[in-house]
Amino acid sequence: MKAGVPADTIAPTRRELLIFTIAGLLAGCGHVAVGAASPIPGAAALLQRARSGGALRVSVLGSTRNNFFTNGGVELFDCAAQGRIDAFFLGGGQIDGEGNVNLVGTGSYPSTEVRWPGSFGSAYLYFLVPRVILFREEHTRRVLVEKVDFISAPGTSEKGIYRPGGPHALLTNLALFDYDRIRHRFRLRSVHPGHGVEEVLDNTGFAFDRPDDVPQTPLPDLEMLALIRGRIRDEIGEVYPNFVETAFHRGLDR
Amino acid sequence: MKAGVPADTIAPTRRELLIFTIAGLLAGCGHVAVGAASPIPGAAALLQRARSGGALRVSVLGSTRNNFFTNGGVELFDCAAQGRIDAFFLGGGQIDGEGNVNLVGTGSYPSTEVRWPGSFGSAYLYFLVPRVILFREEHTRRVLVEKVDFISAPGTSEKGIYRPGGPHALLTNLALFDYDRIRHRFRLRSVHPGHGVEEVLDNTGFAFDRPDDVPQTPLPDLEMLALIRGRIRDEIGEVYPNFVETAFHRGLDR
Amino acid sequence: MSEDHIRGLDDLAAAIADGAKLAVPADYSGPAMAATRALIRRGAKHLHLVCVPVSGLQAELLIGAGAVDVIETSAVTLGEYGAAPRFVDAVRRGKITLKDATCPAIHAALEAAAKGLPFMPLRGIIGSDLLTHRGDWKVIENPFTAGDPIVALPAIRPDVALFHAPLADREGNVFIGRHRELMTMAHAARQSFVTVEEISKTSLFEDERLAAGVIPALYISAVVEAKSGAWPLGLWNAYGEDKAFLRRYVALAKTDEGFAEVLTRWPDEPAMAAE
Amino acid sequence: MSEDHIRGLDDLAAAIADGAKLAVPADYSGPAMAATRALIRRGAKHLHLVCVPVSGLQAELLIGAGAVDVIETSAVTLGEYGAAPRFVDAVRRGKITLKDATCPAIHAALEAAAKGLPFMPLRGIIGSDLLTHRGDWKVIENPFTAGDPIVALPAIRPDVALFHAPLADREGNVFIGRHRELMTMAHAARQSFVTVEEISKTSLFEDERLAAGVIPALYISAVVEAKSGAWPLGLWNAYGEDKAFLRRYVALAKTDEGFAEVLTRWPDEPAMAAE
Repeated sequence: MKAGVPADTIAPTRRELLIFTIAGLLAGCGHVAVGAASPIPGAAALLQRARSGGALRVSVLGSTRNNFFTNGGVELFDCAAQGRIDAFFLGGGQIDGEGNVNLVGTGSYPSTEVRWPGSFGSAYLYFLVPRVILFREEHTRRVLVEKVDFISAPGTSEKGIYRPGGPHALLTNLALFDYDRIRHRFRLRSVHPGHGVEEVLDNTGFAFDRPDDVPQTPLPDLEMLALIRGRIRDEIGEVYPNFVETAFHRGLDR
Repeated sequence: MKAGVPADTIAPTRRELLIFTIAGLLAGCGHVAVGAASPIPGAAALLQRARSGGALRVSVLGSTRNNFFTNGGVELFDCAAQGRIDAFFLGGGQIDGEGNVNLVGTGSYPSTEVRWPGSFGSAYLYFLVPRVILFREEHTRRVLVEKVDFISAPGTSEKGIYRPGGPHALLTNLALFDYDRIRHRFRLRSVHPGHGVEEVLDNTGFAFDRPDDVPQTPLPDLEMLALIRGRIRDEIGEVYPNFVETAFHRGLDR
Repeated sequence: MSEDHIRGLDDLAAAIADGAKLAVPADYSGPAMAATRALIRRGAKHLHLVCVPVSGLQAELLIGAGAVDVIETSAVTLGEYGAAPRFVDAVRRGKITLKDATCPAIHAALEAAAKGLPFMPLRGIIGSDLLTHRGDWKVIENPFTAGDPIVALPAIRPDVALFHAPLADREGNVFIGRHRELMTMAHAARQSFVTVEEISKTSLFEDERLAAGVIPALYISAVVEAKSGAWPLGLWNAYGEDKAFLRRYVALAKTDEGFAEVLTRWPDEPAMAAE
Repeated sequence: MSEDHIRGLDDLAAAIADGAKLAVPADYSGPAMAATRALIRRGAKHLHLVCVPVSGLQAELLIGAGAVDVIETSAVTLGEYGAAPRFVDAVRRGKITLKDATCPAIHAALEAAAKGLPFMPLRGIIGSDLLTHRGDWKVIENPFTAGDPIVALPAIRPDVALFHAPLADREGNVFIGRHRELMTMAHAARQSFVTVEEISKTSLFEDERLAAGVIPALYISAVVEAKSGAWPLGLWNAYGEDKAFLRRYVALAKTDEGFAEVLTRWPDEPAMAAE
């Protein structure tokens, strides 16, 4: 199936669109790191590497072929602090309108009603990586809240706090937002094909800015689709074999 | 020559006595580290290892066979701070009666009249290694001064300064001193065979304590001499091939 | 190796005292699962678990078995198998004291201990609720720039570091390759207990290429051979995780009864997986 | 590798700007002597030399050639060949600014830079005259224990780290084995220039045993092949120092004239040694 389906006959899957959209957010980066359990960002970084002709360096945690760190678990963090990582990805059980991220749980800490795994490196990397892309497929008022219950990592910092990094964009199944670091707010950039601004408003718990006319999120062209379904599928399949079975176009059995 | 000379017919060389004496100062240690350009302390540590039946661990910088550090140049210092090094050796262009060590130079810093290499790790290891043995072959008023011109590493610290380590003994070509950490003074323990207390007094620039009867520094017995001239000569020869040509008994061509 | 009397997993589990501050690696970086089962068998209690910098099944099992009082971690998750049910349950019921952290903070606090330092500064964190709840973390001024606050983390000195590795030699030198956080753990901890797939008859220092990835015996208290010692988790470059077991575990461990069944039926050998 | 235009030693020397803060390893840990000769040939000036943590012939030559304004080091010595005559002379005449340090302080300050930290605490030092003369070192209070002063060292971030290693690959990955201080240098410095004995046609990451001792290309700006690139010094596990040359050097360099002769006669290839 991998290379047999002519790309020009088949529309992109939802995840192929996400991969393509994230890749666009990485334009101009020199080095992108991808954390654990991040198949879509990983595929996107590998796509952008392919588009850059190899100029973009990609470090995929968990990969053998695309992980060149040799100083243990601390190297990702040291590397970021040295200014050698241009982009990273964070998710969030909750994300609020100021870009605060909650990876810990809902309700009153420590005996949270819902407990998520924990903050991982967010409380550090969000400060140090220039372009942090918030990525969460689920776009609901449960996830995109007015105010997070627990700040794993704050979206903004007071003056005087060392913070070369921070949120750059937020991507969900419905839409793409830019983050405005002056106004500390998200601004809707585009809505994905098949969805509308009203749907985004209905499902977002925080207020955000938007232009009068909200564009549609651009779709990958045929060349990109072929690249995603061929080489990128192979490359990310090394780390996420189960993911590539479902995320990419599979022809008639889709 | 290595094993051919019967040990029982030949008196120890000066350096063999020093090796034997230092080994005695290492009794009870679990791990001894030996820095660069330290053949006599290195031989002594290896001798004590042999005497301990291998219970003493020895790390000789510059050695391939007896250096198991794998974390680069910082490991010696980290290891000391962890409390995993029981004894270390320091020399000194000047050493004074309080145990201060000068490895920088004489006269007014920075344009010192005589400039020595520099302080190396002394300003750190002297604080952290419990048993620091000061070792300098030359015993003159030029070296053993009342007050050093530059303190590379202080012999004592004020209360409240973190200092699990410090001077333990001072060994020269003439004599062995213990260091009294309460009184911050050296105390003559023994004078080497062939030398006397007056000679020590004449050649020492600082005041020190001494018992009414000063013993002679014990000589290695026949078994020890054989060990030094055999196995230890081989082991230290890995790192210091030139040294073993001159330091050990060489028979008639001595 | 200082603890020559430790010959098997039960000796090793006995040498980890109740109440010990126990450092363990992430599930993907050499978890000593066979030793963990031995710890549970001996009924270990009151452990202060330090996860470097996160954990999964290992923390989950120890928590479920009631062996953990305090957990210091940046996350507990079973990854693609989902949330760690006994961890989540223990949090909800307030059965364990949480010291929620962020990955580089745990690395930094261990490095402080490895350097014999009382603390390590670290960027970031300020404004995170982690800081609000970590009474042991402080904000200090950068001594070199006025008006530049920075977090100071107290050193974490584990009583014991426990992990599994592919290879050791008879002197106690342990190969960890690029998994350098295991070296930091061993430098930081008072004692390190290691299980390995294989014990080499020749010194790991004989091959200089190998030597770069070796923790010297100086830092290792005991090595015990344990074939498949990371099972049901995987070991880098050796074997993968036992997917069937893990799926089954997650389903069973949703209830107290189900977890009790896991503990009861879990044999010393990886036989449950073969059912 | 970011600097693809660097193909030879002279390109490399040209890329190290006058006034650069230049980090070099100890003479026994991979000194890039061929590159150092190229630096002297191009008439480099005003260097701020950071010796990690000491230096010998490399600092000596650069100082003698008038390339160094400032030297930060824990020692300069030619070891068993004696004192470094040009260094000693420059100190006596006040021709260089000394930043005398102690070995772990240089390691710690580089580690601070490698971690993006403004400073690193370090035990010891208090009461040493080093501290008296290092206006850039401060004594702070341990934030966790009252009345416990500790030294804070500002980060050293070199503009360039320069060293010689046995092996690299074509992507710029460099094998340094157990010489881990070279990795810290590369992490800390803005750019790292490396000369090597040999460039492998296959990736150093293909052999997981080798990978543990590799600095990834991410940190390396340029690699230049230079056979016997550490001559007249030695390279670990490869070749020893040129004893005859070094004895002769020490004798010659006692005078300005003798040192000028060394510089004039020193060829690009190690031919002087063969005389």
